[in-house]
Amino acid sequence: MNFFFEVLIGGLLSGVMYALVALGFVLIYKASGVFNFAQGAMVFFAALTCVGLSEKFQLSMWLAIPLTMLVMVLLGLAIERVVLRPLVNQPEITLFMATIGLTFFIEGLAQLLWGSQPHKLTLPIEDVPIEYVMEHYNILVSQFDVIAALICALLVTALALLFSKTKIGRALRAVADDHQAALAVGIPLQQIWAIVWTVAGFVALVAGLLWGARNGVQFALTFVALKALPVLILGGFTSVPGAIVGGLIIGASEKLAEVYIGPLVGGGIEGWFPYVLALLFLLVRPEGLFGEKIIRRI
Amino acid sequence: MFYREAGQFKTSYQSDSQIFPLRQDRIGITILLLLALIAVPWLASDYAFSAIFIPFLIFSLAALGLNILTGYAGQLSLGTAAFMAVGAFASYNFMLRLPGIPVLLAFVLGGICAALVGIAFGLPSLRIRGFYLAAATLATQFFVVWCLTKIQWFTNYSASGVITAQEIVIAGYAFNTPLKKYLLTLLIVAVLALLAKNMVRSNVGRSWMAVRDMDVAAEVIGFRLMRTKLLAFAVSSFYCGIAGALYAYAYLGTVEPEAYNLDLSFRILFMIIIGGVGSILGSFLGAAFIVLLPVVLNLLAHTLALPTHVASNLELMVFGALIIFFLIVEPHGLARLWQIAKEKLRLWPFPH
Amino acid sequence: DEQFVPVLSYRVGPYAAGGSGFFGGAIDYFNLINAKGGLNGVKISWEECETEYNASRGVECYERLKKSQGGASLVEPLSTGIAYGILDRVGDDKIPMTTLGYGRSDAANGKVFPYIFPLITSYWNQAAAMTKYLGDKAGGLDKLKGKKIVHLYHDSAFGKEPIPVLEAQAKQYGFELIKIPVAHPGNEQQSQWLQIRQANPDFVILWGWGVMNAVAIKTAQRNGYSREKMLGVWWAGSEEDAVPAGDAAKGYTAMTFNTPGNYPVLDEIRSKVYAAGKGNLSDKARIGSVYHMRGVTAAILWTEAILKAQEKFGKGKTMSAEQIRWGFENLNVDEARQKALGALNMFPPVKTSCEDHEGSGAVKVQQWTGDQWKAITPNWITGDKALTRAMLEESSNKYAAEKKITPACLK
Amino acid sequence: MNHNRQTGDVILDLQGISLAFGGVKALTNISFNVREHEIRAIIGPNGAGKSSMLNVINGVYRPQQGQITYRGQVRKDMNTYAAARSGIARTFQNIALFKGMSVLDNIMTGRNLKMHSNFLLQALYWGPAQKEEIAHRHKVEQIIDFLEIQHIRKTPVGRLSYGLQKRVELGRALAAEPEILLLDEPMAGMNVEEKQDMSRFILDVNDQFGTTIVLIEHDMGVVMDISDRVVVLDYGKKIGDGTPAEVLANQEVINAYLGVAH
Amino acid sequence: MSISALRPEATADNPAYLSVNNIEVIYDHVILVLKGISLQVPQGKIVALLGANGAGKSTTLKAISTLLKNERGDITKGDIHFRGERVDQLTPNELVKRGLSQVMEGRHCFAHLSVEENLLTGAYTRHLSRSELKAELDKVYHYFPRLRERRQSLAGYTSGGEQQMCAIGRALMARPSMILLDEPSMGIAPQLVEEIFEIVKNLNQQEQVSFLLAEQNTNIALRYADFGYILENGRVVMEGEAQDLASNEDVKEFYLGVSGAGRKSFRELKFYRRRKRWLA
Ligand SMILES: Nc1ncnc2c1ncn2[C@@H]1O[C@H](COP(=O)(O)OP(=O)(O)OP(=O)(O)O)[C@@H](O)[C@H]1O
Ligand SMILES: Nc1ncnc2c1ncn2[C@@H]1O[C@H](COP(=O)(O)OP(=O)(O)OP(=O)(O)O)[C@@H](O)[C@H]1O
Ligand SMILES: [Mg+2]
Ligand SMILES: [Mg+2]
Repeated sequence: MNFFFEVLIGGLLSGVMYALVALGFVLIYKASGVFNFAQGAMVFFAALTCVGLSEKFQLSMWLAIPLTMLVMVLLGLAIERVVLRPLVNQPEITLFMATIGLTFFIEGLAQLLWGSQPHKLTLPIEDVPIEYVMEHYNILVSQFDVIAALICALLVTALALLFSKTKIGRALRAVADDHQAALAVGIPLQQIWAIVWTVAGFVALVAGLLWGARNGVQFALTFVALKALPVLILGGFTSVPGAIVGGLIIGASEKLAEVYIGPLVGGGIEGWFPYVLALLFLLVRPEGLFGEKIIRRI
Repeated sequence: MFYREAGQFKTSYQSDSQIFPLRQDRIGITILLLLALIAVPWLASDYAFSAIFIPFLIFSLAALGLNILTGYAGQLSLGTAAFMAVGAFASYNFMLRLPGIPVLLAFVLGGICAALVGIAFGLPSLRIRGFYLAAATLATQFFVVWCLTKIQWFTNYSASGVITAQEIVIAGYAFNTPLKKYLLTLLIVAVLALLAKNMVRSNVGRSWMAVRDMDVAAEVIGFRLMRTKLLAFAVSSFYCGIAGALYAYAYLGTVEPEAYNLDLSFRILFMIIIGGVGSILGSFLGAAFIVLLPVVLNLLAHTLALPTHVASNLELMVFGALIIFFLIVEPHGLARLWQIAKEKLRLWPFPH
Repeated sequence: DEQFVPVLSYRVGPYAAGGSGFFGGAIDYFNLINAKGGLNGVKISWEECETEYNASRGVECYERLKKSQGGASLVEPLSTGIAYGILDRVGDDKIPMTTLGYGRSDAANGKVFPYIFPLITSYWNQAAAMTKYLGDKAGGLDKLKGKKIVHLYHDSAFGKEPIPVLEAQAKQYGFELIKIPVAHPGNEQQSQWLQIRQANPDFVILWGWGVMNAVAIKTAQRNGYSREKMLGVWWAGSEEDAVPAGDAAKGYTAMTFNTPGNYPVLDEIRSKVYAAGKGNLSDKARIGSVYHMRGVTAAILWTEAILKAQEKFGKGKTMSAEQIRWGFENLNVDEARQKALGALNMFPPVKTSCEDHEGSGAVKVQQWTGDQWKAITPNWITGDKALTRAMLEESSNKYAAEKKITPACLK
Repeated sequence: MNHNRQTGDVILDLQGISLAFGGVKALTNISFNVREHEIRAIIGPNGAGKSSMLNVINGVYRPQQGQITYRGQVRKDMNTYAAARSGIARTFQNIALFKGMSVLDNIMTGRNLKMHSNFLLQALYWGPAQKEEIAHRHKVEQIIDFLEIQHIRKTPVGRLSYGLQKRVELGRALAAEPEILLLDEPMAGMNVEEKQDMSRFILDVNDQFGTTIVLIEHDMGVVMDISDRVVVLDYGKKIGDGTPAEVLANQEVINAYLGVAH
Repeated sequence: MSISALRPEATADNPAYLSVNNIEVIYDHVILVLKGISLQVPQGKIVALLGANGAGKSTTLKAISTLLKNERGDITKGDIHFRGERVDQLTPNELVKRGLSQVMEGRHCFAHLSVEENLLTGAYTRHLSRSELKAELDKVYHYFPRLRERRQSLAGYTSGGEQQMCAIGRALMARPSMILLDEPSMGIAPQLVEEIFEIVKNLNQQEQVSFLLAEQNTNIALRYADFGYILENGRVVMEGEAQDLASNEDVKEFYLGVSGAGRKSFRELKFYRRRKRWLA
């Protein structure tokens, strides 16, 4: 039974880490109806820039992080100016494709600037089991993951408030619905997008730092996006809380499945299990748990 | 004024519904086919066949398959490579387990297997749409590749998990040189492209497009969503399956399931988006673009004599930037660009 | 006169770090040879082509470069997918292909795969050597009885390749083999390591690739599993695998077919190549790193094959690929020769023949000290070669039957 | 009223239809019928439930209560496909054309139910498939002529102006040669001249093919002139039903809909 | 009387002045739609834009509000001035801030926002306090009581007419000094049409809002407008004071549906009208 809980808790905490990446997607999707494939690359770029800055110029992390944030702001502005602005009112798939182009660009840029070597990233949080829990319940809970979960919860709350309580939030949703109409009522699409991409950059930085500390800062950070996708579809592309809930569900069930079903079928099912789970789930709710209802009225 | 339709009156609907109603187009395509069949084999080198033309044709076919599903029927899919894998591994097993079976039949059977898998994974599309569906098709991608690595029967228990495609022999004639493989591929692709073109200009094609553009209205008009969508999945996967088989048989020779990974799916997706979503021609243009661009960039980078790691990363960046550039110039792809060029030519030298 | 070598490298993407190290090493060695006047006067020329570790692009690169500049002498794609993609082609084109430490293990049978050279060692021999090492560590192979060994592997053909060897040995020596796959790319392994913690094995074999390695080490730490008891494959034993894991990697052990350390040949590269501004690595500190040294090793074996061919077919002449193939098949880089090259003990002595395209099968174990690798087995170790030889025969003969090849040695 | 054709028996009968979306009652206990060959108008203020009514008739919405009798067959609700099969075609208030297809293709889709060759034959584009395609093309060209949209035949409909799109949509519905044609504000966004043409089309269809027409329209001139009977809805309830003259005189209708008497 | 003499001239003391000078619009690089359109809207006036389907009314409006770019349309010639400033290169947001907003054809409500949220987005460019916002909302609800009833529903689920009201209400929330209205009466019940035009008149008279409206309901448009332009095939073929237009024989015949013999029943027209147009 202990083992079960261990797996469950481990899964839930991993799920939070997935949710962190998924958040970036949600932000941009919500604000522009764009599925931002480049989110993974942004996570990588942010983490690498941060580490690169601190290694190359011998900066402390506390300096490197704000500097990186500055870089991410610039990146967000540039993306808005060069990529998104000319593509207003284009079909979703075109924008999606553009973000794939962006992915290549960012990946190339990151490695051009900082080289292709993996780096280590040490945050002042150690990745060890929490002793108290270990001793008293004999359940392994990683201290790092718990802190990550807290950070994530903080982000989610902030973003959820941003979306539901402010004028900007409403404007973002309007933009996602109809670019043309949003422009017609005077919503400054360019500013909005710049803001959103900057915030997404920030989320990417947070995700990059936490994932980077966990797995090392290397190209494979871009792959964490693959973990975020099932979370997204399960939680709904448009919902900030959905990302969290989806993350928890996916994280827990994927770990349980790997441990309890995996051995029966030869294992290694973590790659596809979350997708299949999310898919089955979608059959019941085609817009995910908390996604906006798909309106089809004629 | 080169491109004028003036003076070409259609006297019957039959002639108006030809594949290429304009004489210039008809002449153009004939010349192109003749070039491909006669001039290319004369002029091109083995390198061109085995590294450019063959993969170009195969990717075109896969892109065509995806275009049927995504471009025509509007179901965004990221599982193309999985269907290709099914086609390849099924063909391999048919050839292996039914000795003496004609190769082309094995390909077709492989394609049919892919179509069946396509139908199975297409079922969710009845409820799920858009990016939700796209993300869900990733399930296909990962699941199929996982199955092929896990179930050793598919790879005939080869220790390294790879299959080695059998030689292509048709009626005692072995297609064993790049040129012969090229010709075979060309023929298969040409025939399938023709069939696809026919499909999209008749009722099936219209049913796909109707479902793509507005499924509720399509239903009201009397298209059956389930049938239409599943047919699109089946046909598309069939095409991808054949492409996958050719990828193994006419191109790589020895393949592991991993060769049909997500990257490949994405490459095919780029092709149709760059080429033109919902355009047969676009599938070819897109494939050419994605096959040739890295080669050109690579050559360029080397003539510039940049340090290699800089060159490689720049290549990647330029590739990404070019994708964005083309989308901005023409979101509907190269095929649309070509069409606009034609329309301009029609007016030329007058501006409008 | 020049000897042309196509370089199918990858310097972008997830495996760029390894690619740039390996191919950087090879090119550094080429530059060194050329700086010293070439191979009996024959200079080496090369051209790079970016494959992105992608089979299709690799094939294009191969086809593009195989005929350029007088024809390719040999190829080495350092990618299983590309190696498979050009497996048939190199046979048709009669160009030897080396696959150092990857690819088909059974290609060591030169009668079936005359053009393929999995030089030094293959996965099967590695697996056998691992058992041998773990046995030694436990105090003898017989002490493995009742022990638990986890095989934590990349869930792909690569990770599954050693399973037949490990299973055979588990049966033979009576240890329990627990196989735990990790789905690609392996950036999350909590469930696997919880299982491992549960099983509490004596050793964990880490048969990983890419990001999976660093994550495994990290996750081992968080689950409180000793890194000393982890033994990685040589694709899980580079700086690129240990560094990102940070402090967690201290004490982690891995296989290698190079002995970490410094060698005269590396010094020469520093003094003759980098000093002249011709170094290929952008970061000089990486000279002598695992991948770099592996690249230098590869280049040494390639040039030795060319020299061997020159001995037979004419010194100071450009060799054809055919002739170089012969050179590969008759390699003999013994300790004396290594010493002459300034690479004594850098890699195991290699002696090939038609039956044995591998030429060695010996490996070492190294340990990460926190900032570098240190060899912890003084001598080269080999596992049960009789076992692997039998498997190799069986597998390659099956391939021959499928492809309708009559196994035979080429002249 | 000079009408060439006598209206016939009741072809479609709706009894006690109620439809609600969550709290919103779109339709409450509505009953009315449609006779063969007649032009039946539905009018009412915005949000009265007119479009919902059409959606119920052809099965897009399922009413919570009520029954539909179509040609003597009773059903609780329709489904869209069955409705299309049994000869009900329609146009939509918010244009629902297939945006990526040409005008010609759009109208051709209307004939889909009449095409029977299987998809393999279509892929080969050969024999019966080709013949069929061309035969239907003839029909469609007639409709195109009829609607005077020859010049835009090959234009993608996404590029057309609003009014032209409305016309294409009518063409698509006509192509199905329906028994009942449901038109949801077919003349919105047209000027008088165009409305005159459109009215003429509708009358001609009704005359020549005997098509029964159910029409929603806000232009009272048109409604009064061309319809045989009118139903008036308000807040989901039926407040009037009868000939145009009767409805026009109904005080409740004047209050709810017309405002000042016309 | 010469029509051009009637054309209102630009003067320095006429700031809210919109003038479109000889613009040419091409879609998709090849489809020439507007072939040199010029028109003026004086401050505080209502100007109607009339014309058959496909004449180019909506395109003209979109050109003015700079929404054209996003539909791959380009203004290749001519210029547009608003309050003496050239505006064809501005972003729509800047235009709205300067007081020009548009109600697009085909409603374009934000489907996933509730009706009230839709209205609130209309006030995006203004910085209003909560109570001011509420007052503005109430004003719109006062105009369109139906919207108040449906305020909580997602706009995507509301009826066609409700969406049209929502779109108009949304534009009003920006409190513009000039509104471009594209077919405001489309899909609106008759008595409400009158009301909408009354609202237009009210705003015009009380708050000096200028209007440029594309309208198919010529009758009512000319009744409320001060001035009218008639478009045909991308060209202005006729312009003049609204009353003059309304009494012009051709206009009567083609746009008002009354010929010499008075209004004809729709049923009585026996032929399609192979019309002879003013071909420019
Ligand atoms: N996005 C577009 N691409 C290409 N052509 C277009 C596009 N939008 C409109 N057109 C063409 O421009 C012309 C004018 O269209 P516009 O929408 O301005 O007409 P309109 O006067 O508003 O007509 P309606 O009364 O029907 O709304 C039409 O012929 C139409 O086909
Ligand atoms: N799918 C739906 N979900 C929720 N409410 C709906 C839905 N469909 C219609 N309604 C509501 O039902 C009522 C009737 O709508 P309907 O579209 O039938 O009106 P209508 O009479 O056609 O009005 P209009 O003349 O404005 O088009 C409206 O208040 C609308 O908001
Ligand atoms: Mg309605
Ligand atoms: Mg219009």
